[in-house]
Amino acid sequence: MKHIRILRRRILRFTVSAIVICLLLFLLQRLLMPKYSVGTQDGAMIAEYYNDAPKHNLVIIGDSEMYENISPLVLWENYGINCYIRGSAQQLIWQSYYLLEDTLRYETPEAVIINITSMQYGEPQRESYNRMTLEGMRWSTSKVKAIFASMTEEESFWDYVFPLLRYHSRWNDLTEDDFRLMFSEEKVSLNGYMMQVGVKPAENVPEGRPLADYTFSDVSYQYLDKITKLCKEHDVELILMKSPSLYPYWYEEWDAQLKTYAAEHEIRYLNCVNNDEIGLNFQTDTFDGGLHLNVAGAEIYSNFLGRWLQNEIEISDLRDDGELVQAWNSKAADYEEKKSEKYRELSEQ
Amino acid sequence: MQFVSYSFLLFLAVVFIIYYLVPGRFQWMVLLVASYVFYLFSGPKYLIYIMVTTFTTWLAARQIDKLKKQQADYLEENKKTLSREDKKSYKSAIKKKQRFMMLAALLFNLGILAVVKYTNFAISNINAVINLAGGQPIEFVSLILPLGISFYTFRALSYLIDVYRNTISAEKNVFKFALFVSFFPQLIQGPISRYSQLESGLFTSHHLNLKRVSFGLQRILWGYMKKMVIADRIVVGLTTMTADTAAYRGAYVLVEVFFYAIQLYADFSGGLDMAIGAGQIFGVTLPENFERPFFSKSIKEYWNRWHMTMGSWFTDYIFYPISVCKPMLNLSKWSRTHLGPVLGRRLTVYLSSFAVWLATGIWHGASWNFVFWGLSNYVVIMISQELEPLYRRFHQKFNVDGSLLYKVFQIVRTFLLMGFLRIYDCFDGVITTWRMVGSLLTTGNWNILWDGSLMQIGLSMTDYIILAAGILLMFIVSMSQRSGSVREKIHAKPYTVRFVIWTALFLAVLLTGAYGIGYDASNFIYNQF
Amino acid sequence: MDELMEFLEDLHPDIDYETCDTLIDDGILDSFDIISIISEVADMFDVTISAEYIVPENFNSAQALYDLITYLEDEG
Amino acid sequence: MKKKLMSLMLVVMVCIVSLAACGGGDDKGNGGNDSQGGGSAANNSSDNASASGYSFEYKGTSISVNTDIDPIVEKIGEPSSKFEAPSCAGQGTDFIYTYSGFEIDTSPFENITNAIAAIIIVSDEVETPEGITIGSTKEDVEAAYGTDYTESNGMMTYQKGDMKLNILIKNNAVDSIQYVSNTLS
Repeated sequence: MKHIRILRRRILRFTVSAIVICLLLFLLQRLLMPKYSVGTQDGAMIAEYYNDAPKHNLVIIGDSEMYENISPLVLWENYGINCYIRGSAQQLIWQSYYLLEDTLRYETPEAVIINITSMQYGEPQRESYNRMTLEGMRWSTSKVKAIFASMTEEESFWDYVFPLLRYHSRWNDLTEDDFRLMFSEEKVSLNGYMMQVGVKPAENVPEGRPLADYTFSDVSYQYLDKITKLCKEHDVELILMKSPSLYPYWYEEWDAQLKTYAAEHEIRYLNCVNNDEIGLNFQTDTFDGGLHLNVAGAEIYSNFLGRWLQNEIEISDLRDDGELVQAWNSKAADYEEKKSEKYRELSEQ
Repeated sequence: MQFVSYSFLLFLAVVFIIYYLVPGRFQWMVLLVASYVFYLFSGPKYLIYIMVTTFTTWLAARQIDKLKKQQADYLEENKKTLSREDKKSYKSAIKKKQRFMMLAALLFNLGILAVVKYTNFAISNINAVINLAGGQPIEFVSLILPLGISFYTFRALSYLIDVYRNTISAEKNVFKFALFVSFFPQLIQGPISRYSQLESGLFTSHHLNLKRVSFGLQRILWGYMKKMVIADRIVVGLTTMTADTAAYRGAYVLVEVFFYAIQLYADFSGGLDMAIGAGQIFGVTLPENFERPFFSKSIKEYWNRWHMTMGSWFTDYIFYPISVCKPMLNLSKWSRTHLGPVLGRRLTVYLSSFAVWLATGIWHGASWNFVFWGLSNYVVIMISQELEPLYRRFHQKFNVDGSLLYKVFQIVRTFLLMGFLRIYDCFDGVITTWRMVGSLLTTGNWNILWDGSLMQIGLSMTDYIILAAGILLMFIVSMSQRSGSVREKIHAKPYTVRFVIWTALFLAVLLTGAYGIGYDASNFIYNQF
Repeated sequence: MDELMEFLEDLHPDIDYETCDTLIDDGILDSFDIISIISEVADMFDVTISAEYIVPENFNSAQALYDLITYLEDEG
Repeated sequence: MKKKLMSLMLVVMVCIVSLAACGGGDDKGNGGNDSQGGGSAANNSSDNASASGYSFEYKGTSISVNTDIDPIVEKIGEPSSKFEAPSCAGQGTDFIYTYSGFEIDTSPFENITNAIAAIIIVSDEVETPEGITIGSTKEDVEAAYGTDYTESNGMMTYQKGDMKLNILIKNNAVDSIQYVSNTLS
């Protein structure tokens, strides 16, 4: 009898200890993980996707050429397209693929736009970018596969499973925000769009230097094939797109490869580089000298894109869905508020 | 596989579970397989070396043992008929055969070690001579240096010699012997255990003993703390300084002495803590390798407390055999009659010690730096040996013996002396080292110690605070250790107190450890020996 | 035995060799002392103590050392 | 018997050692003169400086990849234009400095804010210290830099130190000359 009591006591003690340690570790992890919404916002959007109702008829996947250049509000207000941008800094083509896989677990949109700027990268670029893309994803086989495909040599899978191991030394840089946002981050984007309002005219944009080999790497093609196949399987209209930007240089040789690829696979490829139809003015419509668009440029480009989608793939107009209308009304208000706030900040500088 | 890696922790967990699930008589096999898997992770190419060393020493020891048995049988059978002389000559014939077996295996394995470790050192020296003569230099050869080769070779050889000396009997099962040579906690950086120390631990069955296992884990955690919090942090500053000998001279050299002493101790003894802790988890008691070496009052004492398993190896297998071999004894006799009792008594000791320190130097690395370092130790020890009577007289006259202040003085003196000797490791050559130590006197930049220059070497204020806290903790633990096991003392405390102590240490390592991206997961210093 | 004792006393005058049986374990004799003893013994008794006999048990007390010497005299 | 055993052992040893010799090469730092074995993690600085790559020269100033551009600008003057390309998400900024005849690309690298990642010669206003410029023939290039290069799609690549010299040949004439860092691009 006494024996059992001691045993029970020990088990209880052990359980309580284990719980206390796990709790401590959990709290520390929440505290030490970087808070993207107040820091590098480019890492916040991937996670925000899961908070938006999965009723999008267009999902855009890609890097900053997507999430800084396209305004979903314009697509909604003028064309009735309910769109979400799953964007992250320097997103690689295999990350785009796994994000597509991930998205299809929640919804099946009419069309998917993939930014193919990343076709030029055949290997992981930088750990910090991997973090921004992968950390926001919910756990699934897609995330696991994305991690293994993306890791640089110095990285470890366990650092993704337990981010505490990665950020253990951040206690030195903690701010008030880290405590405030421990359990819930602030919303930073509008359906994945990150608004920029500054203006920096494009000047002296350099030409690309000649390369030895313009062929995209096998890995890039492999994942492009996978994207194409997945879209066919789910009966999703796939559009490969190159955003209108002046730099980094988009080589004709690259363009030609994608034209060939699109023709062979009967998918659409929309190259917006130097497309006069759009009506962009790189003296006023860019905030960083021709790399990305500011909000004025994004709205112009989004109008072009909306028209194109209507004409080319006859994307449906969802403005008769009451719930969506309501949701977008409040988003529109946020958008305008943010816009005026940002312009005010800009004029104050 | 590094001890500081996720894969090692995972590996340890898996081996642990299997080890305590299988029946006792299979446990050693689990360890053998685990050890080879562990070594395989370090590089498949290495395996052949350790297998060859294992097999050759095992075989030679078996032969020696058989001869031993043959002799015993023969003497027993012919007990009545043999004269004393007959017995003697029979014995010496057997001994001769045994010696041949022993020497063959010994030279063979030392030969492998010498070739893989010292070929390029030899070539570079030959080239230096060739250069003088204006000839064509020899190209360096590209050899692989199997991980931990010095450690496992020494372990295997101690077994061989012990069998030859008849202090242990040979292991019949080659696989069991293979486990002794390759037991993974001690595979890459020691301790250099003896067969007699490990035999019972390795080959008997062990039940899961919670106290022992948690003590083992605690020891590992303590090792991680030394290695990750202290050594891997301080090494950043050390590397910055030693990489640029032009910019960091003078007073910086003194800082380097301190940094390197701390880093070396924390790194090496931390690694040994992990090894011994891992052994303990499996019920295998590995010999201790350190006994608070920085509390030593003389260099000689220091060497009895630092890297103890290596020291005792050199004493048992080099110092004694050389000292008591026939020619040495003859020399000793001759010198005592011809050179007088003072020098006479010392000559043999000096010669054998010279051999030991030369070997110690070379063992540490294939470069002149290490040779000089080893011999510097030799010189210092011999000088202090000679000064001993002087000291004694001084002590008696001023009655300082036993006073705390004097003890502290001795400890600081030993620490500084050892620190300066060790600094050979940090620079690219013997001359550079001397120049750097010399700059301490000529540069006169003492203001760098307080004007904030030390914040520019890759360590921030936070780093210094953590280092200070870590070193203080190490010091407190060492002090407490003098009166018995610290883990036992903590174990005697109530559960909540224990829980708080160990959780705090765990979190401290987790949060302040220098690991992961941004820190170079640096190797243990002693890996490549 | 007396000769041996005399030599040992000479080595460490402050030790009582009659009673002490922890000469090695307590670190009273170090490796240098042991070498001195062995070379002295070689002279006195014409006995070579080879390396295999240098274990703590044989050097922990004067008696043990003497026993070792007698054993080796018999064997050798 | 003894001799046989000895020679057998010798043979085995030679085999093992030769095995070691083949195995070498790809084991970083394990071969040879590993004074590092000794010790110190502190001792790994020496071999970096080994082979330095090709340098470009302008107004008597030598310009090499992997070095800081600021002191060079002080010597050769401000560029005719400077293009700023911030990396995504505040991960540092790349710059392109344009001078007449050539341009210099920079990236942040360790503690250098603007380390030279590439030097690109675009016109025959300038030539390399070895005398090659836009319009030189492939033979000129081989005469100046030797034949130890790899070629792919008309791009001749000379590897040297931590950089490569890329020379693009079109219609048997040099079309572009690029000094490119291996670590920084």
